[in-house]
Amino acid sequence: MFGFLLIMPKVRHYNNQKYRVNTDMYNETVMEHFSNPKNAGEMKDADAVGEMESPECGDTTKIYLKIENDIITDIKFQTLGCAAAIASTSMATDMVIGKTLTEAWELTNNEVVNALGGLPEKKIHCSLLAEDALHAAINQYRKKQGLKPW
Amino acid sequence: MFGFLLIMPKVRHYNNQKYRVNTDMYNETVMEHFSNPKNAGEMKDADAVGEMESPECGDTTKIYLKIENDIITDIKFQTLGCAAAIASTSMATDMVIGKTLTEAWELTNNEVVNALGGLPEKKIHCSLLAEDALHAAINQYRKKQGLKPW
Amino acid sequence: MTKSTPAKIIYMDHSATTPTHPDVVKEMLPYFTEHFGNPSSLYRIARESKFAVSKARKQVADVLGCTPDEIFFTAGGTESDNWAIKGTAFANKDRGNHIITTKIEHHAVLHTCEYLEKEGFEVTYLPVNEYGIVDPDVLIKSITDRTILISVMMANNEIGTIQPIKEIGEIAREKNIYFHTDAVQAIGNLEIDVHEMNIDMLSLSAHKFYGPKGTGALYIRKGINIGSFIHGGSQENGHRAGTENLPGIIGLGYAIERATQNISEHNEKISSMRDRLLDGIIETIPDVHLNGHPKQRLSNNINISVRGTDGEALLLMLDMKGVCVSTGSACSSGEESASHVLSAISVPPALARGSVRLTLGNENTKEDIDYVLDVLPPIVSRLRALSPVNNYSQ
Amino acid sequence: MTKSTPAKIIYMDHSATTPTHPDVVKEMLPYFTEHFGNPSSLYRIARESKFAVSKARKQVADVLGCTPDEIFFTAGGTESDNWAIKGTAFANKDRGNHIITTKIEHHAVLHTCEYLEKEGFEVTYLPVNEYGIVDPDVLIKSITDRTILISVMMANNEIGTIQPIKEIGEIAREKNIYFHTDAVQAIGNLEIDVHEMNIDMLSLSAHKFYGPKGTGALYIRKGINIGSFIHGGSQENGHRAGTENLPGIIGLGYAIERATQNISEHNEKISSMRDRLLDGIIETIPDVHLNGHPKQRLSNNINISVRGTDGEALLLMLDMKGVCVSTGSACSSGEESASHVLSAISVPPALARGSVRLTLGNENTKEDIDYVLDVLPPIVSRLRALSPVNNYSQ
Ligand SMILES: Cc1ncc(COP(=O)(O)O)c(C=O)c1O
Ligand SMILES: Cc1ncc(COP(=O)(O)O)c(C=O)c1O
Repeated sequence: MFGFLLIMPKVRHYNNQKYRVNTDMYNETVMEHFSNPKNAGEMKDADAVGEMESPECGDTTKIYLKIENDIITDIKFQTLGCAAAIASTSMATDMVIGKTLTEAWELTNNEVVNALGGLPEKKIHCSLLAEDALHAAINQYRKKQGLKPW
Repeated sequence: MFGFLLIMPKVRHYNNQKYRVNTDMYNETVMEHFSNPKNAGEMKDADAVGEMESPECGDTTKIYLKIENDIITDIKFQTLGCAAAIASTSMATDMVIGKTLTEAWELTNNEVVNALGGLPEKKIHCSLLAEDALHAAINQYRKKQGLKPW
Repeated sequence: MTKSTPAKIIYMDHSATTPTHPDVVKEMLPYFTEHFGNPSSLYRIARESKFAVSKARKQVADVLGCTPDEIFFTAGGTESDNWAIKGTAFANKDRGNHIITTKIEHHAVLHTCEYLEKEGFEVTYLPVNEYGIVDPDVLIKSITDRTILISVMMANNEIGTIQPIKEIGEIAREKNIYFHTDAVQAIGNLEIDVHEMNIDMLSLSAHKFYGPKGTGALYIRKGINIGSFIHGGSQENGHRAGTENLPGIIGLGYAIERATQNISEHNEKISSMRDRLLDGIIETIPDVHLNGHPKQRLSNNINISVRGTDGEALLLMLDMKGVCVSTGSACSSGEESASHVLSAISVPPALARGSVRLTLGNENTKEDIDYVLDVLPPIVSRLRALSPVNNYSQ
Repeated sequence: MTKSTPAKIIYMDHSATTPTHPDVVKEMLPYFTEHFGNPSSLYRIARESKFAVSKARKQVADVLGCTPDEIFFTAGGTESDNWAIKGTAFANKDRGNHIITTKIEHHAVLHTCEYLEKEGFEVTYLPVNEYGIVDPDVLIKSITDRTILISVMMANNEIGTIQPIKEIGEIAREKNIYFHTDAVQAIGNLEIDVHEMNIDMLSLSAHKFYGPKGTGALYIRKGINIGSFIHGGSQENGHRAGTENLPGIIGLGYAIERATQNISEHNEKISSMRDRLLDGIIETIPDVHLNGHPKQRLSNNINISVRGTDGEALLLMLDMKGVCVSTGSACSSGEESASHVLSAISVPPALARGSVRLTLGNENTKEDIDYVLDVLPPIVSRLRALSPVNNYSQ
């Protein structure tokens, strides 16, 4: 009945970036990624792993990468966190699979939030976790390769 | 439906006297005296007339007496005032008709209020008007008779 | 006579309160039992509650010409007035301690201002002219550099007088002073645009426009420096705590939409009935005086003084005939002295005591008017015959 | 999964709000459209409103063991708390400026006290033990000769802990300090006698016991020195202005009578369901911790921390299965940090984040319990499988 409100996004300024902000709760894309997350689970033989805990709410995200020729060929994640944290990590992992590490590094939480169709304002910070964990994993890989971390 | 509340009186202390105080509005006796007042009207050939205006609310009551052998044989009143003022004057006039002047003088607004089955607390003062106007009329008569006013 | 109940009730006291319209009740009902979730909760049935509140907020915003996040729901007009006045007074006391209002405000404003006087604020109560209208020049003269708030009602609840709100708003804006208006009696009767009228805060109450009792709203223009009045949970965007009166808010939203759909048509219909009633009264009853402005008044309001009678006695006798009216404001009926509004427009006490207010509403018909014109004159005659003071012009 | 709506809603969040009982709605209905008169008006239809309000006032008084003129209707528990605390604080500031409350009060009390701190009052927030219980000895030690008010809730809304109110009341009485209790969660669950318990003020809210949202009451013992909170008309014997929420008050009166008729029977029924649910959860899910006191708690309350999960995630997954629960107090769901109540009873943050509250009500059945015991364990497993932090005991 009021579904139109659920998915009504607004563009707002947040940390000097433009985000789509949902005025109320989670939209259907977010709920879909939360209840059926893509790439969820552990990866025993990962080439790189990055883990990040949010100082703000204790959300924790771990990202596992399989990398061939600088390309992310497989990705998995685990998250202890709210729906926003789970959904944005699910979306982020889905967006970087098949991408080069350079491309993956450039993915911002901004783009993830927009791909999700927006998040409630006070949940935006939860989407930083995926970006940070991904960066940690990529840098771990670079270090393993003897490269300077980005 | 809630008629029982209308006529639920309480005995309270007021100006050092016991009055029946209705917690809410007027009871049915008051409404009956208000809508069909006894002894209402002017009396052209009165033996005595007393008029009183309440300083508190501007209510005005005029009482006309017909007196034979010190007995009130007829009485009329006129009141500009609220239902409490009209009803208590109606009741008071009805209570003194046929009485001697001494007996009539002794009628208190206390007795009038109780005879009415009580008045709302903030309307008690309206009942003083009848007593005062009656006293004024009796004293006018006494003066006419060359007696000292009471 | 006392015990007989009249065949029909003719309600002519719509400024005291209105019946909740059955359609409004119907909109509210599901929110008691079915969609009862606490809007602060996160599960779906509660989100439905939240969205329903958002919809109501938009309905109010659309009527006032503001954005939904400038509307805050309250428990009624009185709370809205308290919040607006105390909330800005305390929040801005470093800027000044002077408040300007009028002598004819509702007690929700007046008693709040009197309270603030005890707390160290200074309040100017502007006089009004014989029609109950504030003079903008007098307002300008009363402004000092300590003035932080002007509160002038849009339309008076007793005599229906409409104030030059736009002009007052302009003055306030020019002087950089907050402007609050109590529009409780205005909704559904006057077209309102808070921007055009330079209104910073506006109080309204659902039960005056066929919505439920116990629900109101306060419009607060974005950027106004105002404190919370009720502290607690983070409802109403953190500005007014307390679990939302969900059915009440739904009812308010629906009622305000309903009441403002055809304001001019409504006013035409109501004022033509009102005029017929007033003309009829004046023709048939000698020495009746209209209180308030003959034209610049709410379309549904008649306030008359009937010399040689008592307002309460008139009211009770009309009630026996099934006609509901009031004497002065419903709120002050517990008081003995003449209404502060009638005093402010200099109605002599002897005349003021015989005052009644008849305020028409949607349910009233031409037959109701005829009926009142039938029963009122004999009641007046009867009371006048009972009165020892017969100095009215026959 | 997101879009599919479960066949049935199993509502287990009765501490957030309750549905208004259909019988209560039925009692309220005539007061919207038929008996709609403003209780302050003088004609008969309004007097009926007034009498109905009197009846409701007596219904509340009878439950608390006080007289009707000690009951004042408000717009809810939050307003009652605000009024009691601000009203006595400001009125008694010549006697002292110290207020004692607890760390686990509802925000309606806590944020009001924080506001008063800004206004120059000093507030002691008493600690509680691991079960959430206030120690009367600690209370005694915190009393100074500047203490004017003690406010301790009767039962906590998050963890259901019941306070030793009678003992606290005795201490307050002995020291001649006003004692307010927020009994919003207690009505219908605990037997209350304000005299026996030495309570000077008590807040309650209709929507917590199957009455309507947006109506509450404050009991104020005769003789208490307290100011008005909402200024205006002379409603509520001049102490709380604003046109009465007539249907709401009728609903509150009827609902409180209904909810308190068989408290012990109600508690027996509800607690046996609650115990079966709690035992079932603890048996089937490893590393679940009960928050609050095992016995000294409301009969309908379960508050558990499920290690390795997130409360919001649990809540949303349960919601997809049609089960409504909350994480922390409904009021503070907008906040990110762990609930202040769980912090006060020293639940470690990592555990507190996986907390949910299930509060049962009259409509819940044994089948509901079975259903929740069916759906909850796989949800926990799923979330734990998704979590990178697997340090819980299997
Ligand atoms: C002009 C005005 N302001 C404020 C109020 C108070 O509103 P409420 O009765 O909703 O508290 C009223 C009505 O009583 C009113 O007429
Ligand atoms: C203990 C407690 N106090 C106060 C309140 C506030 O009551 P209301 O929601 O009626 O404003 C609540 C409920 O939200 C509560 O649980």
